[in-house]
Amino acid sequence: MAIAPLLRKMFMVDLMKGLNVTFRYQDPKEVYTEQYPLERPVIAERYRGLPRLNVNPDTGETLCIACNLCATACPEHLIAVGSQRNPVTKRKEMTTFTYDVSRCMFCGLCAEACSTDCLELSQDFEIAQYSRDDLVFDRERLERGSEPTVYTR
Amino acid sequence: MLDYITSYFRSTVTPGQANNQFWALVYILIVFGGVSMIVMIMNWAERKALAHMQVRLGPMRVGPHGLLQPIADALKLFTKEDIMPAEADKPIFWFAPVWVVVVAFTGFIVVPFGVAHAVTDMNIGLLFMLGVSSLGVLGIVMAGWASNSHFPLMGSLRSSAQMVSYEIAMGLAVVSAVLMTGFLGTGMYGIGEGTASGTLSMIGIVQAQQAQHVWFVFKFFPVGLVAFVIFAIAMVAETNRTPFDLPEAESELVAGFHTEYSGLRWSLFMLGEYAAMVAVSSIAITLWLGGWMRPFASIHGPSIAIPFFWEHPELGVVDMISYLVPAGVLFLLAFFCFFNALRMPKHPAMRPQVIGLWALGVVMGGIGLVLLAPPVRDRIQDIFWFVAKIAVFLYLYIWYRATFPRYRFDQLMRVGWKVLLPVGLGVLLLTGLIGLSPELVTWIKGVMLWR
Amino acid sequence: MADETTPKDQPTPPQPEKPAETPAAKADAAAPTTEAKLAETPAAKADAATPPKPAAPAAAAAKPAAPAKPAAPAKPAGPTPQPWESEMTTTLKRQYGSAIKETSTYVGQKYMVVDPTVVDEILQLLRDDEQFDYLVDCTAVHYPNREQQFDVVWILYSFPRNERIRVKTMIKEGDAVTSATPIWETANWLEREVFDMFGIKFEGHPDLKRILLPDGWKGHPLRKDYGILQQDTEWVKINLGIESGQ
Amino acid sequence: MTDTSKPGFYEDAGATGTFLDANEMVLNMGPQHPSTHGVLRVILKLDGEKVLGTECIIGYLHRGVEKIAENRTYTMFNPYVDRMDYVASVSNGLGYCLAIEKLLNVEAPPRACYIRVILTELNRIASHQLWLGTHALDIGAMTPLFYTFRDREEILKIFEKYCGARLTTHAFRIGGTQYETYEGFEQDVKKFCKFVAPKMDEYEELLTTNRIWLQRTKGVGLISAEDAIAMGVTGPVLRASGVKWDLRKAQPYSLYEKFDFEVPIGINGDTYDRYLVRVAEMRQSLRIVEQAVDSIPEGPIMAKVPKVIKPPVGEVYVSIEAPKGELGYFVVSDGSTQPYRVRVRPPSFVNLQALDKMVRGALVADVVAVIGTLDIVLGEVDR
Repeated sequence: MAIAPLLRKMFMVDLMKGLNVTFRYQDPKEVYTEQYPLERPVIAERYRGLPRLNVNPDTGETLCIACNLCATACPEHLIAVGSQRNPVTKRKEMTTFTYDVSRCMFCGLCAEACSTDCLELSQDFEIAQYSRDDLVFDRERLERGSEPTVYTR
Repeated sequence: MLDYITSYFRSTVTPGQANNQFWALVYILIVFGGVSMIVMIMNWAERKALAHMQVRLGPMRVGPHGLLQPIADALKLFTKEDIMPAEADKPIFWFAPVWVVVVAFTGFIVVPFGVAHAVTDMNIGLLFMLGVSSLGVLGIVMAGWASNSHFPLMGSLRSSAQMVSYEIAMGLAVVSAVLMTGFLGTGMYGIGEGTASGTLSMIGIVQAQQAQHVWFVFKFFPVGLVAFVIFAIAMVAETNRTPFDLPEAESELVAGFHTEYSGLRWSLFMLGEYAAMVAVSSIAITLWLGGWMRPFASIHGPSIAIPFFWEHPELGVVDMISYLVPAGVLFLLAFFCFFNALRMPKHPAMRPQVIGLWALGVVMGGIGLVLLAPPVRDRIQDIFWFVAKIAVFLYLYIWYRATFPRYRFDQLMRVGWKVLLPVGLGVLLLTGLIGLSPELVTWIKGVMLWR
Repeated sequence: MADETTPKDQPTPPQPEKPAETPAAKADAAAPTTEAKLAETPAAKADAATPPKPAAPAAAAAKPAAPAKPAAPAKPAGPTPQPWESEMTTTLKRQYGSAIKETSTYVGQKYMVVDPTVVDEILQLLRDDEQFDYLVDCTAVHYPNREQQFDVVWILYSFPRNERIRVKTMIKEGDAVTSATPIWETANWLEREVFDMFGIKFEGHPDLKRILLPDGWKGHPLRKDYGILQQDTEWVKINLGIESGQ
Repeated sequence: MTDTSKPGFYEDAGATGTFLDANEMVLNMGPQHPSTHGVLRVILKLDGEKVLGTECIIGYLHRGVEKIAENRTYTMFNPYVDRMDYVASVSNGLGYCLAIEKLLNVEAPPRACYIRVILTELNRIASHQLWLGTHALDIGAMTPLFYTFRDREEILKIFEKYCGARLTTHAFRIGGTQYETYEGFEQDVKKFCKFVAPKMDEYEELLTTNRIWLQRTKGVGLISAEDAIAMGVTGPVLRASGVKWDLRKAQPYSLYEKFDFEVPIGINGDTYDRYLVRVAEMRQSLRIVEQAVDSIPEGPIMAKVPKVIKPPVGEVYVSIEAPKGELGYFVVSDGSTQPYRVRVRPPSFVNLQALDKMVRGALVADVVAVIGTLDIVLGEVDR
């Protein structure tokens, strides 16, 4: 038997190597934890989070043209667009918009289908609610968009 | 009555030896409280150290840096619903955790935190300690059996097999150390004049190391070291800690013998386990690491005298410095508190925590100042060094836990029986041979002359 | 969960009708061309156009001379199954004759349609003599409007040849197929899954029981007559103690 | 549920013929168990600690993905495949897109292929990292888990930046990819490669030579090459048995033939070899990623695919080398907008079948190690 492996085994070099790694990592600089409510995570620009209906920032009118593409594209069929033809402009106008976030899997197909960039998945990821009903978003809630959680003591 | 109480102040032996029941009781309470305190601190330290080794932060919210986490957990466990399985063997199920805790704490009767700082000193102290600490397995087997469930049963069976096999290796290593107490003479290879009989008294063992001017871990180098390593491995196995945590192997047996336990009962198991860790660590410290002695206890340096502060003509400057270490450590802790308080996140929600940390720092500093006072300082020395050594051991436990995978049952047995046991026997034999070498030499000479 | 938030029904047509248009309607258009091409397998073609049978323009690609029937307007012609002749197929055909109903390739993927009576022999032969040592998958497809309702498909791969073929057979409802478990151990669970999902029995399977669904479940979900929202409400009620959510 | 207490549930119930023989114990592991990786339920028949036989009960996570597919259009079904093997969702998506592309007879443009390769290989690293962490945790080493998760996080960040989701990415579309690379994608990927290579050494330092790790993994869960092939086992499990077979080499897809990488293989087919193979695969994946990101071509990212996907009638089987093994999609089209049948050939499902063979005669602790080493994801097993 070769002497070097025997010695290595006797002095537990293999175990020491592991101990060394864990010891080194005690440096507080290595800590990877994000203290979440205190430190906000960086959310990517393309993040697919809470849905939002965009409004025209100048006029406050919705951008939705009630084309129903999002509802058609949705694999879970969780979008329902109610529309009405405006007798004056002869255009379809969105009246109601329901989005059931509880069933949403955030695939982004609806936002891709939207022809006016109205429906969009925003960067808001804090969508926990106390009941399932609260997760069925209506038009008003969707237009309000992201509501960052405020933590109070 | 008062005389009875105060008479002990003049005594230099343990209350048990002084036959002073009152102080024995006080000591018991102090030891119980102290060990519980250590367990709590260990609980916090384990989480923090483990977390940092695993690039995490660990508890951060309950108190500054999670310092109050053990208390919060204890509260949680006390108030949790106490579940007893319907099919459990109820008396035994109830008794098992109590047994584990009682046994774990009983051993501390003979642990010498200082020359006079033990509840009592038995002439068979070591034997008592080993015997009591190995009784803990009984509680585990009871728990596993009484749960009437497969996972606990397997855990407890593993536990009993494991403890029995590691007891033997442990015993051999211990006997080697006990033999060393009999070989007088000083220094690493100081081979004594004559074969004084050794001692099993815990205080006696430390005193032997004091007299021989060597920690037994270095005696007959490397025999003592090997014996110590055997004990160090066996004691990890004995306390069911990683990498020998098979009885509670989380990933295989869910939680092993305490799968069915919850709330207070479960916390008793934890308390027992951690207390047992402290107990076996103190055996190791007593036997090999010089007990309450500070490192390099035989070096005193030139003698020095500072009025009102240092009036020990028999002790030197090195002693003085070492006497300042306890206070220094507390000042260091206080400094860490202040430093971390400054580094805490600047957030209104963190304000109470920052204040708490400052307060803790102040308390630490205050204790440090108290420890500087000569009467306190002189009396706290032994305890401080002993506890410091325990802390090192506990850190090792945490460190192992962070690093090592778990042995498999058969491999564990193999390590116990095929590695530790033969090595232990060899060490025992070597200790005897080296220790008796003068006699052997004379004997051989005699034999040859007689021819 | 109830669907009250999406009152609009999904745009998909009701399930069972869907496959109806495919095989029955289009088979006639495509059959003659294949017939001319593959003299061996006229019978198989005529009654059921299981093998990937493109719409009419595809036939044109297969046989340029044939009068192309304009079908779906402006739709690019899809690929068609091409006959596949090789040493292996000729050996097999010589040995089994008309039991090998078709050997073709479709977009470069080889497959053969065989008679259910000889399928186990052919699988055995493919493994032993032709080195198809790895059963990739065993699955089934349900065609409710066909007389032989089920396609059972074995996908084989050969490590030495780096080649993949599919063996297909068509069986009637209630018919059993011989299990491939003695040939490839991996067939065990795969066949159990086919049994679970389609109710196709495999003769000689060591332990043919449901695998993904609970044992007492009624119905076989991947059959076309098992709707997507349908579930075994009775089972749910007994075992989970809740009213079915659907 | 299976009634396991029925006499004769196990074929070899012992010499006495009664099920409750005094020497045997039936241990129900899971579905709630720390190391069955989800909701796998394994019923072990034990003689002391020795395993006499196992019975896997699966289906607790069955969602009927194949049935859903028949009721969704081709495009709509794409996000669902991410939910099968949720730790390697990019690979799932790639396999599905390739299958439909084959059915449509289109090919993704080179740039899309390169993006696909980069993401898939990153996903392979992420999947293996998750495997390594959990596998080590099963064997008792808790620390590698945190290191691997930390490093996996960097991959997930790249995913998040690229396609907006971390786990169930839905990154690819039929015909290419939906998203153009974001600003700084290449730098991010390169930075990651630089960052993770030394970290892999660290995992190895903790485990590869550690005697306890060696004892726990060497000779455990042995499966020979013949058995592995007969069991249909694929991926690293097959390669660890010494079969040099990787679909990326054997039948290259998505321009894998352009990249230079090796297929690591093991010798013994034990848990340790599987560990080594996977660690080596991570490094090879890094190599591929580095090559791909260096030579990523310009061009379109989407082939010409109609808005409404209506493949011609036909059926195809397309498989890719997912991190767990061969992931195949058998798609039957009837010419409509919805697939007539989508069959997923899940590597985990087939690999799990080998569990019984691998643990017979081993100890309970080995069962955990073998479940870990098979690298199953219950989402994919049950679908």
